[in-house]
Amino acid sequence: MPKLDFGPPDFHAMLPPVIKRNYGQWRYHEILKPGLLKHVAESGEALFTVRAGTPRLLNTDSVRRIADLADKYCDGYVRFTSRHNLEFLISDESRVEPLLAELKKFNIPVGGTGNSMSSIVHTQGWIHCHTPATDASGVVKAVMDELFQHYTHMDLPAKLKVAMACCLNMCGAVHCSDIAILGVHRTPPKVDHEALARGCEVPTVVASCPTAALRPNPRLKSVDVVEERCMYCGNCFTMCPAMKIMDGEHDGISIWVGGKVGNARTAPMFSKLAIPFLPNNPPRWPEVVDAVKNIVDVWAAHAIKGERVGEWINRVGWERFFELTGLPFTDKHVDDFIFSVPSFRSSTQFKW
Amino acid sequence: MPKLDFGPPDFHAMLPPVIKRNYGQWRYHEILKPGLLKHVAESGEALFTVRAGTPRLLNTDSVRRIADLADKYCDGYVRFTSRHNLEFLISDESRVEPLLAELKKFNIPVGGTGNSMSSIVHTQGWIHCHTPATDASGVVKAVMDELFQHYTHMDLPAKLKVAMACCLNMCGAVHCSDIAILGVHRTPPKVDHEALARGCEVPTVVASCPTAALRPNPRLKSVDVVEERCMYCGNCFTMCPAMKIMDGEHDGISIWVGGKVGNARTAPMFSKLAIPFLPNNPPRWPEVVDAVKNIVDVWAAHAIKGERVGEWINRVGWERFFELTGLPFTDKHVDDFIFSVPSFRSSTQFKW
Amino acid sequence: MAINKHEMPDSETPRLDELEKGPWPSFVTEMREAAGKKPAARDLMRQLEKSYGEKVGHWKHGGIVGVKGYGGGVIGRYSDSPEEFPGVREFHTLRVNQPSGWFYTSKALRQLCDVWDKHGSGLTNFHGSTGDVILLGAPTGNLQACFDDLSDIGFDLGGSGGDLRTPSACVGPARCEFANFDTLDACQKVTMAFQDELHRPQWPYKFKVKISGCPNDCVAAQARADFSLIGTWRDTLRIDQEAVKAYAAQGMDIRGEVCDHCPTRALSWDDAQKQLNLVAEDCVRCMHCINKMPRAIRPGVQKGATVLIGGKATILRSAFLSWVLVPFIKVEPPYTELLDLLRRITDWWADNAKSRERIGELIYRVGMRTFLDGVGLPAVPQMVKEPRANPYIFWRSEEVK
Amino acid sequence: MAINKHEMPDSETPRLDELEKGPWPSFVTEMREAAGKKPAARDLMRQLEKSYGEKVGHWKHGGIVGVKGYGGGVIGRYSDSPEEFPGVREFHTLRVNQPSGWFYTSKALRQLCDVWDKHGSGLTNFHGSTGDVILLGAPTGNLQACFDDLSDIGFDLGGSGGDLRTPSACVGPARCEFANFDTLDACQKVTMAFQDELHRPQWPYKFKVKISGCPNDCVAAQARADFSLIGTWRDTLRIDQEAVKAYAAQGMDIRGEVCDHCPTRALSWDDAQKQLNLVAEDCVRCMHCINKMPRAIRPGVQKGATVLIGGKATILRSAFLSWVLVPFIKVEPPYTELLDLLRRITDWWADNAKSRERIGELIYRVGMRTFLDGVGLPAVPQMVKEPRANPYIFWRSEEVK
Ligand code: SRM
Ligand code: SRM
Ligand code: SRM
Ligand code: SRM
Ligand code: SF4
Ligand code: SF4
Ligand code: SF4
Ligand code: SF4
Ligand code: SF4
Ligand code: SF4
Ligand code: SF4
Ligand code: SF4
Repeated sequence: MPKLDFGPPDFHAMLPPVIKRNYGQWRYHEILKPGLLKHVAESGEALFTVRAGTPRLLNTDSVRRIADLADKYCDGYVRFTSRHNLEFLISDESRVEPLLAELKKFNIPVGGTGNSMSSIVHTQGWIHCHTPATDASGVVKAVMDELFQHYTHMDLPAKLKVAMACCLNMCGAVHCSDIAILGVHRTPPKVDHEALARGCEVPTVVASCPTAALRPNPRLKSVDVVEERCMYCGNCFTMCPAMKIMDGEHDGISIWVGGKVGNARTAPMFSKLAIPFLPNNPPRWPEVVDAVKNIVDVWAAHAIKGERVGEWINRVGWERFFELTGLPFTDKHVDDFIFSVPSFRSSTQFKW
Repeated sequence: MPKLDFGPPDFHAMLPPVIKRNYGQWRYHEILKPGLLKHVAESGEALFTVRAGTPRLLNTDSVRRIADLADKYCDGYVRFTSRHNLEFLISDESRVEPLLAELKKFNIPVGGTGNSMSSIVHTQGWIHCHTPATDASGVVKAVMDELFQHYTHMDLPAKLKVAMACCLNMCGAVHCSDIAILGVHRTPPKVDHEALARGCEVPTVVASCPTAALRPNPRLKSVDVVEERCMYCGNCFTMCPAMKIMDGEHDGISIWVGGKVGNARTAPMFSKLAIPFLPNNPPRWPEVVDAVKNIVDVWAAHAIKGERVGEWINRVGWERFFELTGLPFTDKHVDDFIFSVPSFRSSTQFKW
Repeated sequence: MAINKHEMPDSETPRLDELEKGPWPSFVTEMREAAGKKPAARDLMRQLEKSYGEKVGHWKHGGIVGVKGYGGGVIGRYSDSPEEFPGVREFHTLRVNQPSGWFYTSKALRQLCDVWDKHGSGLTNFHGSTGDVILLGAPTGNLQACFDDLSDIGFDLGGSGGDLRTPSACVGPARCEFANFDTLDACQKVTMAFQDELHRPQWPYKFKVKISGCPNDCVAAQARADFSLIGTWRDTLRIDQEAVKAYAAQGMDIRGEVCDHCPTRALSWDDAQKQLNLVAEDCVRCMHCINKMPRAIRPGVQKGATVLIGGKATILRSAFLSWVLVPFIKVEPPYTELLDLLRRITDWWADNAKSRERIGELIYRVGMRTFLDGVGLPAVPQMVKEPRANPYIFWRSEEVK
Repeated sequence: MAINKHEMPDSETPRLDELEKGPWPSFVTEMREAAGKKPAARDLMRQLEKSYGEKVGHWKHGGIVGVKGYGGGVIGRYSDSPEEFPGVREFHTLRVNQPSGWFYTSKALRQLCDVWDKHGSGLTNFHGSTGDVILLGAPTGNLQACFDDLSDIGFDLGGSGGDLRTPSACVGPARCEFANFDTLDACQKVTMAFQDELHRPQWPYKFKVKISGCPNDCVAAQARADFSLIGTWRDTLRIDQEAVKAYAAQGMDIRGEVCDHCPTRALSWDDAQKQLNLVAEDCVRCMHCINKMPRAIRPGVQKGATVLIGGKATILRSAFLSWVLVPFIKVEPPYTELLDLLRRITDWWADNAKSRERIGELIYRVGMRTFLDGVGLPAVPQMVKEPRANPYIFWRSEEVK
């Protein structure tokens, strides 16, 4: 009989000695170069952090290799960041360059600090989920390959936070990212009436629809989809397997821009629709890669130093964003859900 | 048999010759003093406008007196403004001072231009409407008496647009005013079931309620009010006389601030709740008068030149507005209707 | 205005009398003067005095009255205490369509007074907040005769009920250098083109049109009109640098008062050259610099208007401010494009709205997408402050092969 | 990380192979290495290859699996083509609660690997986007044994279903000079205090807690947590004017890079004195000046946190960002105030929410008023960007005598 409810390991046991000594006593930091942070404590002691990229999906051998590196350079400690990067925590400056050399040997990229692009927070996709409109890891790999230099160089106007989620559930929390890549369905669910009658509760399924597109079908003990009210969110499928939503032909990807989470300078913002649909084109999703690259390039070319994507757009205006990126503005860009009205331009102030 | 559908008189016949001559050819204007505008045309010709206040409710003798003044000083022409002020249009500068003198004699105030307070746009109240929560003209008179000097002097940081409506229908369009005075009910309608069954359609009445506070009562062929869902808007009364909403004891006035309509500098804004309730205290509503005066005084003391009330508040923050005015912030100030969420502070940026 | 005589021993209206004091012109004084001639005005005062005591109104709910051939234009009103106040037993209001821009000859004003003294209470509002002349209080039996006489002097009724409400316009080219089109004429022509819709309620609810010559929006069109027409220009504003220098010479703090309030910082002040520099494509035509320096800065020359849609007050789903529908439209006689657009919009609304659903609320319910399809307009970025943040995107079946 | 060997003649996964090219570390390479040892990993690749061809997933809908004594922590997953891919017939995921701040000893990592090699596919996510260690793919029969072994090495499961989800925290005091409280300890203590709620779904839906040490919000708490705890300070930030001068001497454009981006213009630069001036009461603690000049500017000394409520992703009523609930709270051991508040909030939510209604959506439905009453907190202006604009104000019957 195992113990229950003992909780996660106490993090204190996982902290390297240099951190234990200076816990809560850090005084300032510097970014020495991309991927290399130096934190200095009140005590004068310094801590060097090397940030390195991973594919997030790791096999156990890889994890062991990380453990080896931690032993070799970091007194046996390592951490991961909130965006799934690795951080090697080094108390002895002389170990920094050897570690960087060894990471280079393993082709492990170092970067993601300061005004660079960090890794793409993402989700399961076809690897492990039941509702995706696209894969996650594959898209992320293709995009990271293309934007790689922005990970290893701090050559952008500000931090660039890209996220990816494979369906509207948005497990990657893409809704507040500088650039978000979001899998979308575009066809209403196909109801398997028999399976529904057998396995799901009609009222629960009906209630699951945000746009009231489901009507009970008492005859079949099932539900019907009012197709023109359905916006393919897949929430009914989450509630009931009989509402098949995946559609290999019509599923694909949408692109969102200008979100941010932190309160630095400006308040957090949601990402807004830039491109309603791009096709699923595995294995390398060239349309998606090009679209993301285009947006990054236009932002990098036009933003002033320190401006996140959304801050830049707010300054120049969305009219200008669509013009500069060459993206078409369509009626899909105009909100039509609950909070639509506050998003409308109730002003004559706009640019041509 | 009268003619039908002949429409309003052609305005061309109502324009003074100086305007006809320079129609569409105005070049610039100056405000010579409060209530006195000078417009100069491309032709070099000048037009002097004297703006004067009225109680809006005029008897025919008063209107005839205005016509007399128009004949005497303005070649027989006069206009009213979109805020119900009078405008005397004078082509001959030498007539300006005599007109001003005569207006003074009649105790007709001159002002409302530039950075002053104009007249209060308002509604019928107990004089002619069936749903008011307060009177309009009486409140307006009391407030204008108190703030009179701001009408006749351009002594404010910016224009001050005050409006008043006697119920939530908001006929005065108070929803976008620097300061809005709004009559409010605070008790649910009392249903006269018999009258309802006789005179109103149950589904129409039920549908009229914005917060779904009405349930059909099939037994009585009437409706019941779910009291905790009712916010006393009176819309059911508009649809059905059996839903009596007026309540002499509990009706009163709320105060709203910071709205604007024009696009000058900043986009139009709604007025926001400042004071949820002040009692009806006719004939001079001292609580309302004091409340409006307080807000005007605090704004005038703190705004920088050119800042409308809402622009000032946006700069200093609502936290500061409540602090400076000494008004209590309550849960009533927090929106709980359809568009509430976008009004919440989704940021750690605020003032103590 | 009415002449205030303060001596009235044993007044019937002690509370109202308080409102004859103070510097602002008194509506009570107006009523009192009328009361001397008209029992209706006197009973109105007496009933109002009662309201001031009890803090409730004393009018019954609505009541449909009107004149032959029209369905709107008169607001029915009956006292709930007709025995006590027989003069206001029936006290209906006529809404009289004002001339564009609220311009009058003294003759027209006197004619209106004569008609109203003959048939009504002698009390008016100049004007109602929609813009009509309000003739306040006549018995049912007088309405038709009153209208007949109005029609003789050339005044028609305005709107009420489910119809077009009386359009209104700012003073515009008649006296304002900022007007980008002829607001007064456009208002007149729209009113004439929709006479049937104005006079005969046939729509789901009210529909308001207001017309301002520039973004200052002096008729509050964006807040109060379903269809707001607001002047603008398509090219660059015009700066007269000599006049700028003159303002500077007079001691104006051009950087502080003008440039610092330019919402997009399109304007900057070169203190050395005493010159205003403009990044033309960043100007959002907010009027600020023009308002501050009318002698130096003017709108461009490609003039027209922006059409905004959906403005309204609170009932039912909150107040809406009109939002951009057509960024730029020419507004020139014979106004074909404007009238055509207005027709398409009201047709679509009339076809699709529920009872008592303003067009803004209908669009909110069905989405801009559906509305744009319905009226045949393209989506443009100017319509939104920002694109949608939620991923609930609809696709037309033909778009998804 | 996995070592990429590019020679595989007659590959079973030609499409996936394309994703072994390029500079970013490849998840395919990870899978391929594991596939050499684990049939499950190989079949995962083969099934994924099929998905890449057909552009659809090949997993069945959900499926409830778990370990004894717990209701959450395992996500059930079954292949829809078990004959074709028997290795992933059952391919369930364990969510393992990470240590606060994602710190590990190499020993702990190796122990996790050993357990997972024994029972599962050998594939992991470091980490899932909620923050757990994701052990990706084990058959039903292995789940209990796997958990038993995890428990032996001191790793417990995280949340799934209608329960508290695994809380997470930024690195905080462990390595960041901006931390206003001990994020890691607070996270640990919250997690321990809610073990029952974390492991046994008993709530209407998921509930997430995320903890950031300052407004930079490095765990994205405001976007992703129902309960977001974000460090702040109650007094004035501390400026070391000597250090400021040093930045200036290094050529930093302090006015342009720092002051011009201060959202309230609380900071100004005195170029003559080379001094930063602060209007303390205007500072909204946006971190910008501190971020730019960490050697010169620091948070104040009265440290604590702001509690924000309601953050969540899109489903059902749109994404919400957490909004201010308690402007300032002390966050110090034993965290009584914090834990108590969290308890009141989750209790109220559990009592009032519909099934699958996040707390933000419940508050949206019933109003902040009702929520504040329920949890016994006062309304404060910090809660809103602006007060209500609609006049639909509710009164308690006792307030209206
Ligand atoms: C390691 C990490 C915390 C952790 O517990 O894991 C972290 C660490 C630091 N963050 Fe962060 N942030 C981390 C995720 C975030 C996030 C969350 C996210 O990315 O999902 C945010 C909010 C993002 C957003 O706004 O959308 C975040 C917004 C910031 C900011 C404000 C950025 C801005 O908008 O200007 C700063 C301040 C700065 O960099 O000037 C900051 C500053 C820092 C500092 C400088 C704090 C310090 O003094 O040590 C650290 C190094 C920053 C760097 O990389 O340049 N950190 N930081 C996270 C690294 C993620 C990664 O691998 O890339
Ligand atoms: C006469 C009138 C138009 C009419 O057709 O009747 C009018 C006339 C002028 N307006 Fe206006 N406005 C008139 C109602 C409005 C309104 C509507 C309202 O008050 O309900 C607005 C929008 C109010 C709002 O934003 O809430 C309005 C916002 C402006 C503005 C922008 C004000 C600001 O926010 O700074 C200007 C520009 C300025 O004054 O610098 C302006 C400027 C002007 C100018 C200077 C235009 C001109 O060059 O002739 C006129 C004299 C202004 C003055 O009084 O100082 N007018 N003006 C209206 C007079 C109403 C009154 O009796 O007080
Ligand atoms: C007379 C007037 C007030 C005044 O003293 O000036 C007025 C008076 C009434 N309005 Fe109004 N409204 C008047 C301008 C407005 C305005 C302002 C405007 O038009 O610019 C508004 C706000 C703008 C708007 O339309 O949204 C306005 C919004 C309402 C509403 C709420 C409409 C909404 O969609 O939110 C109602 C309720 C209704 O229609 O049932 C309403 C209803 C009424 C009724 C008919 C009462 C009713 O429930 O049936 C009032 C008749 C009073 C009476 O006995 O004379 N009145 N009403 C205004 C018309 C005068 C005129 O024709 O010139
Ligand atoms: C594994 C993970 C994605 C990943 O690859 O990292 C994940 C995977 C799933 N999420 Fe998630 N969510 C994961 C983090 C998130 C996050 C991010 C976060 O927690 O910070 C969000 C957005 C934040 C939020 O909660 O609002 C998120 C929002 C959702 C939602 C929508 C919830 C909403 O209220 O909008 C659903 C739908 C549902 O619950 O029915 C969902 C449902 C799911 C389900 C259980 C699918 C379902 O419909 O039942 C996915 C199981 C996939 C699988 O087979 O493994 N997942 N999910 C993340 C959990 C890993 C971990 O424990 O560390
Ligand atoms: S985003 Fe959707 S498809 Fe992707 S892991 Fe989350 S629930 Fe599954
Ligand atoms: S996919 Fe979404 S919108 Fe369509 S029926 Fe299902 S729940 Fe409703
Ligand atoms: S605001 Fe209300 S009470 Fe006043 S006139 Fe309009 S409808 Fe009547
Ligand atoms: S007063 Fe308003 S909220 Fe109350 S029942 Fe009537 S319509 Fe509904
Ligand atoms: S809206 Fe513009 S054009 Fe019309 S009066 Fe006002 S300032 Fe002049
Ligand atoms: S009109 Fe407004 S936006 Fe344009 S330059 Fe002038 S101040 Fe700036
Ligand atoms: S949230 Fe603040 S305290 Fe935490 S790591 Fe980021 S910057 Fe440091
Ligand atoms: S923390 Fe932000 S708001 Fe405060 S002074 Fe610094 S930049 Fe300004």
